[in-house]
Amino acid sequence: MNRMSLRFISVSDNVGLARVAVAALASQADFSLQDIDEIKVAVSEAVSNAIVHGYPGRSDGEIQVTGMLDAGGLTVTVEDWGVGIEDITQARQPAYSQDPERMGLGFVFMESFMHGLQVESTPGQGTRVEMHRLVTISGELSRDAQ
Amino acid sequence: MNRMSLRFISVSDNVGLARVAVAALASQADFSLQDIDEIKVAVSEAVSNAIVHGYPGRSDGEIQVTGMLDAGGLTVTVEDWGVGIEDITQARQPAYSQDPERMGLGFVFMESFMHGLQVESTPGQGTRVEMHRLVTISGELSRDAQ
Amino acid sequence: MTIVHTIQPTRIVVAVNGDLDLKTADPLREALDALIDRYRDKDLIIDLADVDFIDSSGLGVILGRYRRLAQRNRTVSLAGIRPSVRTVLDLAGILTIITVIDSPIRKEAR
Amino acid sequence: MTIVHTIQPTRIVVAVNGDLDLKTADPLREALDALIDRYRDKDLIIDLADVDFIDSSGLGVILGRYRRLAQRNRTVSLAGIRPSVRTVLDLAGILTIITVIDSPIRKEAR
Ligand SMILES: Nc1ncnc2c1ncn2[C@@H]1O[C@H](COP(=O)(O)OP(=O)(O)O)[C@@H](O)[C@H]1O
Ligand SMILES: Nc1ncnc2c1ncn2[C@@H]1O[C@H](COP(=O)(O)OP(=O)(O)O)[C@@H](O)[C@H]1O
Repeated sequence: MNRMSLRFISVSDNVGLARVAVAALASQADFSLQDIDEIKVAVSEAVSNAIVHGYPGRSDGEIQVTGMLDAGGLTVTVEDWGVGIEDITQARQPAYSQDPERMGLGFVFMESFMHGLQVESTPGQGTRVEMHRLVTISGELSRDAQ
Repeated sequence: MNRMSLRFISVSDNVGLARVAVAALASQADFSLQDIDEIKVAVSEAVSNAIVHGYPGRSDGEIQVTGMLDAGGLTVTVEDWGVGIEDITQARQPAYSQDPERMGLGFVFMESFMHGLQVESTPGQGTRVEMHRLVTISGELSRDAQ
Repeated sequence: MTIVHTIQPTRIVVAVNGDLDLKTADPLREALDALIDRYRDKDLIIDLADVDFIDSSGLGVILGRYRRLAQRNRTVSLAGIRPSVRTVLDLAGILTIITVIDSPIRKEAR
Repeated sequence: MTIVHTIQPTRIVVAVNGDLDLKTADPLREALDALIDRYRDKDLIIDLADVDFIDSSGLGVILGRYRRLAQRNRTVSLAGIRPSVRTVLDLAGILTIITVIDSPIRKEAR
């Protein structure tokens, strides 16, 4: 019932910006604080990947994050127009990373903290990650008096 | 040295979203917490106007907020493609409002809390507000250890 | 936003928690008007200790309640104003017409 | 992010404040490595009581320091872990290899 789209450049400052914007959108639905913490981790991983892997050594790459809330929950997409991924299946393996400094846990976290993850990528053209998170209503229907 | 662009629909939930996103961007520069509080008020006024006046009775209007940080400070634009303003000079008068329920202080707050406000509008086509806030460095150069 | 009210012998104390903006203006206005209409001889105190943000939409609700009550010789006071909120109230000149209670309202309420 | 360190007889206690993510990974790594290299016989304790958010970039820094120190028979422990951070550390299996100190580190430090 609400949607937003956020565009920014590939600098690490913007990981926090993306987290905060998606969290503000998510807080309009019946997510618990823990749900929102977990959504923030997934967003942070996807945006960090776009910056680090999508645009290596570049700070002018465009990144777009969208969020959509409906009765089914929250859908987040993170898209870049960077180098793309050759082998998506391999990239999604736990502990696989092309960068020895990194842990290879980004996709694992996205999968664990969200309910459904799709990755599309074309080498040389870019990468698009779509993640969904269901609202699971526990206890009372509305959390506040609004 | 950084920029972002946020698009969302004309529902009142998104006023808070826009505030939070611009505040996250502003916090990357040397603004004090009070500066950021004031920037948030200006953003809130401009976005509320786009929702209430730009798209009266509509919840599907598109609104775009951009933020740009550079050495001169922060520039924020808020744009809608709604009804537009017939007489901008009149609209900017303190206490002028077309809506008896409102205070007519939106533009006054934007002017007071920012350093420079430009309003462009074409009836039937929409409105664009651009606001600037200078960074005024007081005391130490950097606030944290980052 | 959440609203908690306490009815005292001469006044209605309403503690607000959250941001006062376009989103919360309507529910706040309705909640305050319902209380004002129900307790017809009491003054209104709005406790803003848990309000971090207010803009002209939120101010409009406060000023509107002030006007409604003033017509009936009742008053509105504000308590617990934080610095970020004070800046906005100051600029709007509201503090010259609405009384501000500086002591913590919850203790005073005893 | 801010970092405050205290040197104790057998350990370096580093209190971190802020989000541990891609932005803060490099400065945090550099700060910790400088301390590790300077105090060559001490263990490292990272106090996360003021850390609300961590993702795999932040975890990478912690795990990297663990590996560096383990090679030299020195240890890394974590203190003050909040629930939001614990979820992430748990999922990564870090709590099975790195010691967690549950008591408040600032008191214990005396
Ligand atoms: N947006 C992207 N653009 C290009 N490559 C990517 C992108 N996202 C992920 N990858 C590839 O997938 C690998 C695994 O990603 P991930 O699980 O997040 O681990 P890490 O970020 O720690 O390397 C990366 O090392 C990289 O090769
Ligand atoms: N985005 C907009 N689209 C159309 N009209 C607008 C817009 N922004 C402002 N206006 C007009 O300018 C007037 C003054 O705006 P403002 O000072 O913010 O006061 P208020 O919002 O309280 O009416 C509004 O009443 C409206 O008529």
